[in-house]
Amino acid sequence: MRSYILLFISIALVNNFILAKFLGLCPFIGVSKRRKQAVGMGLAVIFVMTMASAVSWVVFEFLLAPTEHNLFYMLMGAGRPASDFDFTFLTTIVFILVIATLVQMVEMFLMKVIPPLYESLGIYLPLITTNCAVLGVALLNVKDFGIMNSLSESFAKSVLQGFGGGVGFLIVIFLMSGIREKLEKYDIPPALRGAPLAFICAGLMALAFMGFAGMGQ
Amino acid sequence: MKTFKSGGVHPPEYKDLSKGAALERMPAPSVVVLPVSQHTGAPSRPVVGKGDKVSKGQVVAEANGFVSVPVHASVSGVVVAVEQRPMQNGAVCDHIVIQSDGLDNWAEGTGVKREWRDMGLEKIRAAVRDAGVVGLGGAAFPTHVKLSPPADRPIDTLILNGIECEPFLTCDYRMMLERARGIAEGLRIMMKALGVNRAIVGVESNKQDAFEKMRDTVWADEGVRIELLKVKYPQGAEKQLIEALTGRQVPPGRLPLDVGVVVQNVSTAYAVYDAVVEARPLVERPVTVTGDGVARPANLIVPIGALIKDVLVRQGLDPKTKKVVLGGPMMGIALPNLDFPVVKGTSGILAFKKMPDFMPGPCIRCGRCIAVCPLRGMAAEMIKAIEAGEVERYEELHVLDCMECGTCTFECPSRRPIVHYIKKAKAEYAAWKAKKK
Amino acid sequence: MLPPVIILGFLGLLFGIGLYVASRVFRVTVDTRIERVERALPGSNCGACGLAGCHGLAKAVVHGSADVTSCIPGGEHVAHLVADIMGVEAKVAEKRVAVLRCQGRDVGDRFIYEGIATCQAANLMHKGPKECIFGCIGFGDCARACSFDALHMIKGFPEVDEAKCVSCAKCVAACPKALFELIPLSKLVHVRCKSLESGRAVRKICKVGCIACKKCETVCEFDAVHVKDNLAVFDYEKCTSCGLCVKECPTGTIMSYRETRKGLGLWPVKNAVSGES
Amino acid sequence: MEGKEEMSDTILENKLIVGPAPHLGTKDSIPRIMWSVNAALLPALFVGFMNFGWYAMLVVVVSIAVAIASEAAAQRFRGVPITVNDGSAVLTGLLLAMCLPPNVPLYIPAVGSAFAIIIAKHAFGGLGCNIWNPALAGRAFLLAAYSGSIVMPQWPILKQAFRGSILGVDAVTMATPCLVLKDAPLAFFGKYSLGRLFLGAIPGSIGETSALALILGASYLVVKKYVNWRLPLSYILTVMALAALLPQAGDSGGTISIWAGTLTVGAALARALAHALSGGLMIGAFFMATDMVTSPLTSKGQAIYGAGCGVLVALIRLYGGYPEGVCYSILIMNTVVWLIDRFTAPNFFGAGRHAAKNA
Repeated sequence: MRSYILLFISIALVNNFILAKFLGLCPFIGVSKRRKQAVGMGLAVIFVMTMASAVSWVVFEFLLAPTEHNLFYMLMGAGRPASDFDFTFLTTIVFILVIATLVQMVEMFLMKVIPPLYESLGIYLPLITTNCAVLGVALLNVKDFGIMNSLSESFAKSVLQGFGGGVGFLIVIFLMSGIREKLEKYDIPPALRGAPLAFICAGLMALAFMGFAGMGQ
Repeated sequence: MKTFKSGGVHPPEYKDLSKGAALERMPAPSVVVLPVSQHTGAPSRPVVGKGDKVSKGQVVAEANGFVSVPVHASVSGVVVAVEQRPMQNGAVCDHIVIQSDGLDNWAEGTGVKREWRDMGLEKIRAAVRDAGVVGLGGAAFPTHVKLSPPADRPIDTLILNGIECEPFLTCDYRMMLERARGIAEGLRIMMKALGVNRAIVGVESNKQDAFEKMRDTVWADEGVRIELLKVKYPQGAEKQLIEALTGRQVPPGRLPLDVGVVVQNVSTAYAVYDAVVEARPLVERPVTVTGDGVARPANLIVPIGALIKDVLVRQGLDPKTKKVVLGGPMMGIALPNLDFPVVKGTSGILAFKKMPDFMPGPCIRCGRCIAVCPLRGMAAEMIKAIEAGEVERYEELHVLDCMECGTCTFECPSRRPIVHYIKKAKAEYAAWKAKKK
Repeated sequence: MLPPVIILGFLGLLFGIGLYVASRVFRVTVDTRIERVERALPGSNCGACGLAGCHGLAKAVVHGSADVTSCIPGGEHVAHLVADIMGVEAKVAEKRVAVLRCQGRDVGDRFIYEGIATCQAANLMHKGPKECIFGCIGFGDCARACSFDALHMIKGFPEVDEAKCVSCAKCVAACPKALFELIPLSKLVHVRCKSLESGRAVRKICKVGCIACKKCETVCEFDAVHVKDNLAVFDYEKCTSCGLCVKECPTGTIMSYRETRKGLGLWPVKNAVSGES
Repeated sequence: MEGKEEMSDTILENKLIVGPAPHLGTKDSIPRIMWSVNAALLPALFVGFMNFGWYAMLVVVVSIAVAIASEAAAQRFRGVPITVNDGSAVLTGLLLAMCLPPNVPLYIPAVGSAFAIIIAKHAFGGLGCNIWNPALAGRAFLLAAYSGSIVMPQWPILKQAFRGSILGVDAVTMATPCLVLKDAPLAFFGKYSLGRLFLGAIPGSIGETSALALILGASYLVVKKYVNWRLPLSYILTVMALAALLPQAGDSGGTISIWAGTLTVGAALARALAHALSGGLMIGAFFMATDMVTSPLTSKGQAIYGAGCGVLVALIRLYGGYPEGVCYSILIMNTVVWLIDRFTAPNFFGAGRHAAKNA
């Protein structure tokens, strides 16, 4: 149980997707102008990353990875060793397919069930589809917890990494939106208004969050 | 010693400039200009025209509506003109200009002594209203309205405000020293008019002799107690005084009578005594004339309507004066020229030669304006919202409940004109609200 | 070689069907015209139409609660675009332009002003530092309010760039002296003063102010100008921009915009009296 | 009314000044505040000179000079009046230099203070607009960019030329107290005594060594009300409390903590004091965290902010990757200041709890 908490803290704060891994920067800069939108975006990312981690783990474990419970090994692998059925070279393309479908579903679901959230987030959902954080978490899951002895542990850790990554995204985008709302009122040099200053803030925030480096090992 | 809980500043007092000068009656000036809206409430209607002869104390403009008081001639003479002119707060209204004939004879019916103890409640309130008595502390709210609270709001305490926390001003101090008896009599009259048996007199501890003088004149009355309060600006503000003396806090947007209290200034008490017992209308008031631009600082009893120019020239105005302020330095209004008259709400005329420079710098978020605000408002946040023009946030930030006492601007190390921003915001909000309806 | 093909093919098929089912289950009818109208609007969210930005106006137009021509900055061009999308005819009001009712560039000061350098704030201090309490204070609130770069402070005094002005009325709201008025472009002659002071008082403080000499009133053949409270006021219905009063006005308060507007090619108006355009 | 106009003009020589109330002002001003804080740093600077000799002072001078030059350049570029003499640039340069090792090559403070002034301050709009403390942003930037010469575990204290300074610091290379506390907490008191820690005869950055000098300077600021005592107090107390209570990995495996019985209460207190007096905590708590621009507005907010910084320092020092967590803890808390301000707004007069009592 303790290792799960440490994993959660380390993925949410220590190697945060935005500030340490520098993934998912375009929605981070694009959506962090208003606090309400930022929180909405953060929640959507948490939902998508968690779902993506779960689905991508299942697809990887049962279709791509050269393990006993690989579907093809079970069907056709009578005499041959499991390692013949190693389709991990397909991982990236399959994951993109999975995530795109997932986000499409989320967009339809939101439009139907929570129109106001869709109203404020409408254009950003396609942004999440191509969001490198979501694809990143899926690939990282595979790299860190791909092939482990106990299936349940690997699944739990992957989903937790997805969820933790989403929470980290929400924390940082929420803080950034508060700062950017405050900065709107200042006399910022014209050349830096808008995104340039957002990048400077992100840089300084990344410098600050370097303090968490090495924690939770 | 009691004081209000949060905030407050200690500006230098500068009171010793005019502290020693005894009350001195100023002779009737040659011209008197009487605006019709010298009080909070509906402006009164002029009843005299060009060329009419008026005697001192005669009604020249009658009250219109309940929250309004008549205006009386402060000199005898001939009405020279009734014309529209700008007031010191920028509003434009009718001004009655009277050329004095130097005789100073009172209108008949004034000055006949009356015994207030056998006058009924209504008679006292009518006498106060007909004499045109308003709050002399600066708000100039018609006193008879305060003395007749609505039935559903019981009043249990009358507070007499002898704080005078504004720097430079010493007229209330001299009134307490020299006219304590009249003030005490006025206090008893007001207690009767309000039907209240508990009164507290508040005096700041930098006026020790005035405190003793008042204590000796009122200790005999049962139900009246006198308190010495710490020297802290704005101790004399209504809400702060009520919190200091009774611990009750007047909610934002509400009046003292909502917490069962009425606050009156000491000079107002004397004016009530003058009106009810001496049957003399409010035609003169104590004014402190001081500042480094005045040769002979003094506490004058000035006829209402006398021009600022005449008063200042009489006390020796230095031509190098850079700024003339009506009222106290913390809340007073700077005048563009000297042709404004002394009105019922004028408690001080200040002439300054040396002025601190007011070049505003950036806000460095030091938080001092928040620490000193007696109403615990967030001045730094207010300015940010006002500069960004977010009118819808003004209500939530209580911009509209600010009493513009000036402590935040006084305390700001970066000289930012916070009160000016708030004044602008209030005007902006009124226009926005009107447009929204 | 076979399994990769199966994997991708199978997954593609599975997700395709899934998405189809989802799109059936989560069907929401959205009027696509709202987006198309919004794209046609200028998108500056100036609020001149009285609605919450261009998206608000698009929704109102589609729901019929706002007229197709209600986007003022968009003017004729946008009105036609929106009308086509909605399939209705666009009755476009005449283009209007902001006119500044003051020329008091070099009016002196009554006092030295120390406070916030905005017209709104200065106006609270005895109606502003200028000798003329009706005239322009010159701190540039209007120029800051204009989001179409049509108003600039030149040597401390506002200048309207009529080519760029889209009559969104932001300057009208920003000026505490209410010196801006939106007047149709076809009207070429305007009184550049708003002072109600007596002629004698105006002559002392401003060389280009209206001194209520009533010459314009007498010379006007169309009874279009009257002097009320010491100020010449135009009745734009009757005024034919003939310019007779411009020559009569001794202080040059009444100005003709014919040359400047012709120069900008904005509106070649035929002069009703002299016939030259 | 015209008749009277002329008369009143002859009385006054010049036009009257009209401005908004109030017409008085405190004698305080931004330059006065900034220069007071600069002055309050002098004792610590003097100890830095005693400890680390002339070279350290050269680092300080370079840092301040570049800070002033870049502020002037940035302000001319932005087209705003140049306000270099208000002391804020000097303060940033001084603070940055004081948290750098004494033997750092000169281009390091130059780059650091240029970054601090131009990026961390003027990119946001000049004095009063920056979210992060410029000096600390500069230090974090240097730490990230030139970690080789700054975070050297064994900070060489003295060049050969300055061997044997007055305070008896003579070891050429000696681990800083922070490092010992992190890697070998049990062996700490063998090397350093609390007395030396307090006086400042220890290796470390130029201005952070002597707790005594820093407290002296800070008390001057607290008296003049430029620093709210709640912030440093809650900061230091939180660090001491957590240092005493939280378990820490021992020198050779196992954990040191009161709960595990491997640490007596007395030793825990000593360790708490050691943590408080070592590293940059003193200069961080009194001068960096209390920077008015980047700290919360209300005193309640400042107490929370201080506690937050304290928690982060403890976490970083005990479990994190760096021996010294002060710089990062303040930068992280700067990010959250806007949130603290939002929740610590005081109740308006008569609108909060009191309203119920007498409404």
